[in-house]
Amino acid sequence: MTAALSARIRKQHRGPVGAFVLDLSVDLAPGFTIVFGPSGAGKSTLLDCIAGLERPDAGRIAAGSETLFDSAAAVNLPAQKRRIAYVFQTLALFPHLTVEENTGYGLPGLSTEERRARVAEILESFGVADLQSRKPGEISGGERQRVALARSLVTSPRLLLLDEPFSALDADLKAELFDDLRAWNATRQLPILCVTHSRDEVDALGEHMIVLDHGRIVAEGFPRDVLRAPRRKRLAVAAGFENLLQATVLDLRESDGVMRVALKDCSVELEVPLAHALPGQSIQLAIRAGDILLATEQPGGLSARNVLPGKIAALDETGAVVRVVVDCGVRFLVHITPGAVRKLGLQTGQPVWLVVKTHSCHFVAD
Amino acid sequence: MTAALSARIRKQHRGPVGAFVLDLSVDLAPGFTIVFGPSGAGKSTLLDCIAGLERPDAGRIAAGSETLFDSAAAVNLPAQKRRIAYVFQTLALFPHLTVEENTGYGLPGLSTEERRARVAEILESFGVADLQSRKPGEISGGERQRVALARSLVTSPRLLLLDEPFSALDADLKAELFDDLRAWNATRQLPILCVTHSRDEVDALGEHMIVLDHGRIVAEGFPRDVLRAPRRKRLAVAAGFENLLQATVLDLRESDGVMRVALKDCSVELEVPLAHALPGQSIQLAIRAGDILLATEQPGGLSARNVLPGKIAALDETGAVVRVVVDCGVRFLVHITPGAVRKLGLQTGQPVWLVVKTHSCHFVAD
Amino acid sequence: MNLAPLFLSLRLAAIVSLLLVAVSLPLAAWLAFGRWRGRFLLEAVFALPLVLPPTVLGFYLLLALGPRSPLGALWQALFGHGLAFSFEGLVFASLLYSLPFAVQPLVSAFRGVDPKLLSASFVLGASPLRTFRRVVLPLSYSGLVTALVLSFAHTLGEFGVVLMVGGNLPGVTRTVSIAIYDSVQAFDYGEANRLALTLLGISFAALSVIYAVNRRVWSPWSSR
Amino acid sequence: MNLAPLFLSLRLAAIVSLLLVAVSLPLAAWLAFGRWRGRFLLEAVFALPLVLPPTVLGFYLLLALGPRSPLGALWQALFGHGLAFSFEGLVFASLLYSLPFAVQPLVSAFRGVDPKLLSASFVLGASPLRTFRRVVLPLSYSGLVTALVLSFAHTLGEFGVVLMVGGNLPGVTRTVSIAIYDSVQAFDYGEANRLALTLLGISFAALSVIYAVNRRVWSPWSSR
Amino acid sequence: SAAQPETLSIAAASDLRFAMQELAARFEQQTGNKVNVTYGSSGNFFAQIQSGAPFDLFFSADSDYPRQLVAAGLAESGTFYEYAVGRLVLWVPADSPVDVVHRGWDALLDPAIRKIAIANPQHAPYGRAAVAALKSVGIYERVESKLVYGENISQAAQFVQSGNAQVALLAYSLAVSPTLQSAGKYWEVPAAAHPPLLQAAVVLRSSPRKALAQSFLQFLKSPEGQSILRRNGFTSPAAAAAPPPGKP
Ligand SMILES: Nc1ncnc2c1ncn2[C@@H]1O[C@H](COP(=O)(O)OP(=O)(O)OP(=O)(O)O)[C@@H](O)[C@H]1O
Ligand SMILES: Nc1ncnc2c1ncn2[C@@H]1O[C@H](COP(=O)(O)OP(=O)(O)OP(=O)(O)O)[C@@H](O)[C@H]1O
Ligand SMILES: [Mg+2]
Ligand SMILES: [Mg+2]
Repeated sequence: MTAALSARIRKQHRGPVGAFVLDLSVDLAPGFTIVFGPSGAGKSTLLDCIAGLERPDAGRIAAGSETLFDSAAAVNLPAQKRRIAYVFQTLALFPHLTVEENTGYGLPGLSTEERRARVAEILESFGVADLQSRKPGEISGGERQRVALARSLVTSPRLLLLDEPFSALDADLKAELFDDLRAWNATRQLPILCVTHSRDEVDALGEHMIVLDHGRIVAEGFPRDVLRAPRRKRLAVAAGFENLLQATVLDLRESDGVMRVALKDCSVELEVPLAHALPGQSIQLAIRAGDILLATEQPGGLSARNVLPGKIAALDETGAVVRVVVDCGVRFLVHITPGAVRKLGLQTGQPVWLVVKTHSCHFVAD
Repeated sequence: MTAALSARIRKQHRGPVGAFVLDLSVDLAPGFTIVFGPSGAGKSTLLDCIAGLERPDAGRIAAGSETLFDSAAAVNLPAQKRRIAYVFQTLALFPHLTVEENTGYGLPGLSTEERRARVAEILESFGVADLQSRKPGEISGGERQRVALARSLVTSPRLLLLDEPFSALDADLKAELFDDLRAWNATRQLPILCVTHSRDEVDALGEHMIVLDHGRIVAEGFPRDVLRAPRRKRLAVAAGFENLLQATVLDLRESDGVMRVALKDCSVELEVPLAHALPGQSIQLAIRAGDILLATEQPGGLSARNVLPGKIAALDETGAVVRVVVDCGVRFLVHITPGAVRKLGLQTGQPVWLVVKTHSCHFVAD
Repeated sequence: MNLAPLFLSLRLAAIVSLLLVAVSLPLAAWLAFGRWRGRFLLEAVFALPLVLPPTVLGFYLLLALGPRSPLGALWQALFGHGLAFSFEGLVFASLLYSLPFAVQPLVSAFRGVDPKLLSASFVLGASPLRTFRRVVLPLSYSGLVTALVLSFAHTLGEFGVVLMVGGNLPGVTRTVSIAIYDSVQAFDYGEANRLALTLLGISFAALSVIYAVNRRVWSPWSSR
Repeated sequence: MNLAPLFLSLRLAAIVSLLLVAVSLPLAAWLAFGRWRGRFLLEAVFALPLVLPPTVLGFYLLLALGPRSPLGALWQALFGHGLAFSFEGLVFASLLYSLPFAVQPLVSAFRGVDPKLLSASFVLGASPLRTFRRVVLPLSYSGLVTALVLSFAHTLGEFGVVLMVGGNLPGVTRTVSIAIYDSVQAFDYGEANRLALTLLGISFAALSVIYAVNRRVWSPWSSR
Repeated sequence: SAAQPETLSIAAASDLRFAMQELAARFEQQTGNKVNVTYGSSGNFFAQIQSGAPFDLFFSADSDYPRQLVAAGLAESGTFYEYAVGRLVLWVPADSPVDVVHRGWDALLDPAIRKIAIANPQHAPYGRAAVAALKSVGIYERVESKLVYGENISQAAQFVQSGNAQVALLAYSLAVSPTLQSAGKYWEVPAAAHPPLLQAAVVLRSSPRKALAQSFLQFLKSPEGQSILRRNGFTSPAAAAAPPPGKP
């Protein structure tokens, strides 16, 4: 099967200092693909190249069987012929047109009535129907974002590119729009490339995910697999693994699918998932602060294999999440709720036990 | 003590259809105040009024002992005299100036050397030092956001207004910037008004929080209290309380600080926190899907008082969070991890028990 | 006071400024967005008619439009009369002379349109032409007004070229500026003042209306 | 070929266009951003010099600058010679006549600046003046070039006003456009052509350089 | 004037251009002074002189303007001098098929003549004279629709030179000028056909060089000056004052 979108792209931005190079190859199936990656990774550049707004230095981009760009064959379909809907990070609503006119802009072929009906319908479903006669300068940031989405979706594209389309929306609206988008695409089965920084959005939308860093793809796959087993340190940090630990492999227990490792500079040992590693090899582990349990008495009879005694070194209660630093020889950051702090009567200096599930330990390559 | 910022504002936007009215009064202490609320609630309008970019129809705004605006006394200090730093939702970087020039724009009084030093320092701490000679058109969305932040912070304001300043940033960068901002304000003790839609940001930054809806303040206080006990249904949904339940008060146990309620249309009873309510009165409860535990065997010896037997009605594994619908007479939405699903071997139709802590139950007024 | 020259002038200025804008729109669009890297040279060429004294430009035009030039001969063959000393000739000459006033403001307005909006239009499937009509042009409204006003006023006031090419024929090529000039030369200051005041009054009224409308119209940018 | 008139003209055009831009900047800023609601009327007034035939405008100016007018008398008292028939008089008259070419493009460029950027500047503590210098002006660069080019070229080519107010005095007020005109009047087409070609060549070179630089300069908007 | 050489500033009607070049050159040679001549329309000079134009001498294309200047006290009354009478010619390019030299007025009615160029009769003396002449010979109505009007006689000549008009009514002084003489043929319009085009000069009261101006006028009146004028197509007023032949 030919991929719904296949792109091989090399594109260099020449800046006054150094150069940024996007260099990757992706094949996309219909449905959502999340593009994830730190700021400046090249996500918008990738979308610009696919949409035809930036011209790659080399490569080939094809939608189904149609070639959109091919540096070797000197093919370069102009943006307006690509039938790709693109919601820019900067939105780029037309300042002189009303919300209604903006939304109907991509529907020049229709009769006035039909256009109105389709525009009204989509504005309604995005909750901005009553703004239809306002100009973009007279609506709020989140409203602008919804209008930009509506303007793109109302056309009949063969591909949808969304550059952080929900960043200015509250949780509720987001959830609603996700559902709308899913329903919209259920019949269409378009490939949708969606850039986001938000874990929520990844969770809600992700069927497939590619992770960019420094212009290259550093991970690709199901969101939970990609995010749970980050392969790179920069990504691990970006995805919120607060605890990064150096360790040495002790022994492998292949039948259990686990291995034991010793943390560096202390006597702590952990049971972690099996990996392609040899005893004595140095590895790096990542553990999310929210995945660590904290107990005031030594817990027993648990399925969790890693129980580490330690002492509370610091307690930061300023936010809705309490950040506890526990010293077990190495320092761990643990996130717990204020209720737990109260109930357990936690205080600095108090001895505690940390419980870490085997599968909460992830490997990081750097 | 006079508040660091006190504002009484009435401001009407006259649109072609209907009118939006901002009408509120706030007093702010030094430190972070989160402005939360759905899209179109009036958050940006509030900030515009404080900064002097919009002229309120009536009211009074004072910073410490200085009056910035007073409709009664016909005082209206122009924006450039207010010494308020404001990061716009649209950023508004100067397109013709480099990153360095943009950042130094608010420092005209300094010597070239000193300006350079201060600009370099803040750009460094925001991780955009190597972009200093680029124009805003040549950097990424997140980089632009950081430059806009740097440009505002480098001046010496008496008040900081931030309109979704982190929306285009990844988790790691955000966390870093939060720390930077906290450190920056540790010595200065300025009031900082920060608009956001993101629970992460609320958790990380919030010391105080006001919640806007339809131009009015609907809640105010510590973020966790405000978000945990939403007073309004719209807000409850916006803050992500997936389970909204009708219930009737059965009896009050004031000594324990709890009361028992019966859920409507079923035989389920819950122990919930005490409220100003009378037996027989109808109330509405909100429970977060992530706050509910799920067990495959009836759990015993727990501090949690509410254990409800039920059956799995649906299991949605498409995201990184598994959404389980459990029928206990009423249907509950429960969020659990894919690992838990695997480990517990969950399947539709399987009998399960839900564990709900008393303090996970919140009241909602509508 | 003989008002015929005034009406003639108004007709000429209206025709010329409208034609001028019609001609300048594609030209300015090409100068602003075209691909050829040397087009700034043409931009300079279009401004050149301005630097010649009008009468001299008129003289060269007279040669170019005369029966001995290919253009003049062709015109003569097609329409049976020469281009010189005709209203059409005036229109042609004024077009050429006032061209920079229409082209320049348009080019600079077109260049000011945010390219991101052009991208947005293309991505929505709009052709370059549609993009020009629906995005570039309305956002250049103020430049368009400047182009219209300058070319209209300049055509009204022009007299060197018009006199030379038109031959000052009453009812055909005697514009109000020539009429005022003639009155001044004949020391008929009364008539000159009356004509000048009428012209100024009408122009003032027209310009005020244009500017007032221009002011009302949406500002291209958000008000916030 | 006598080059003195050419140098005189270049000097005049340079002085006039620079002065004109200096005068027009505050004027255009006020027209674009001022508070008075009736300022569109003044905008119309500034365009009016255009609609009068240059010679007639020159004639009225002659009256206004002559020794019998208060302005002329004052000048005479201050500087010992009249304003009419002097280089200063030419400068003054050309300023007035070319004003619309400088004001109009500037106003329309200023109006095109995104008000959000003005807000950003104010919020960063910049005064209106600083905001004008650092934000409005650089973002109106293209309009500024248009203003300079149109007023420079128009002053070079202007001849009616200059002839009337200046009196065609060799070395003092005989500009190159008058010199070319004179040569044509004397049927000395060789001299006229030589002068005209030289003028066109110089103008073309100057304008090309201006436009080339204008092209290079950053576009006001992001390139993405 | 043994003192410093001075510069004489003269405002002269356009039709004097070629005569004045010779006159000025000779005068400069003889006296060692410099002469700056500005050519233009007499009407403009009249207006400019009223506004203080710094000329020493004014050579008008008619005698009214100098007379009015004298009356207004702007010119020295004693210096008023009618220096010449202008003559009209019918002028066609050398390659014209119309034999104007022999046919005279009749040539204007030739179908090959589609446009007749004259100076604007509203303010140009030669234009006024042209219309008067056409009327006096009774063909004005028949040619009126063919007339095109130049700002002055030079423009009228250019209308013809560019091929857009076929014949012009010009000043004799232009027709015999070095450039036009070889380029065209002409027929002299009888002096009686129109009121005499009396041209007068006057020294301006504001002139700081009245003596020098006077000496230029003296030079003009000298036989050498007179012969230069005649060679350039101007008759002397004395000759014109004699009753025209044919009139009783
Ligand atoms: N026109 C340009 N010239 C030079 N460098 C550029 C240009 N545009 C982008 N870059 C650089 O290329 C890199 C990738 O930019 P891009 O906008 O694709 O990042 P991104 O992944 O979308 O980031 P963000 O999440 O912050 O929007 C950045 O480091 C940016 O500074
Ligand atoms: N100039 C205007 N004219 C009319 N209505 C306006 C104008 N500006 C804003 N509004 C309306 O006022 C309301 C509040 O706008 P505001 O920008 O303050 O919302 P917000 O809380 O910042 O929303 P968001 O989170 O989406 O940015 C919105 O409904 C908006 O449509
Ligand atoms: Mg981006
Ligand atoms: Mg907002």
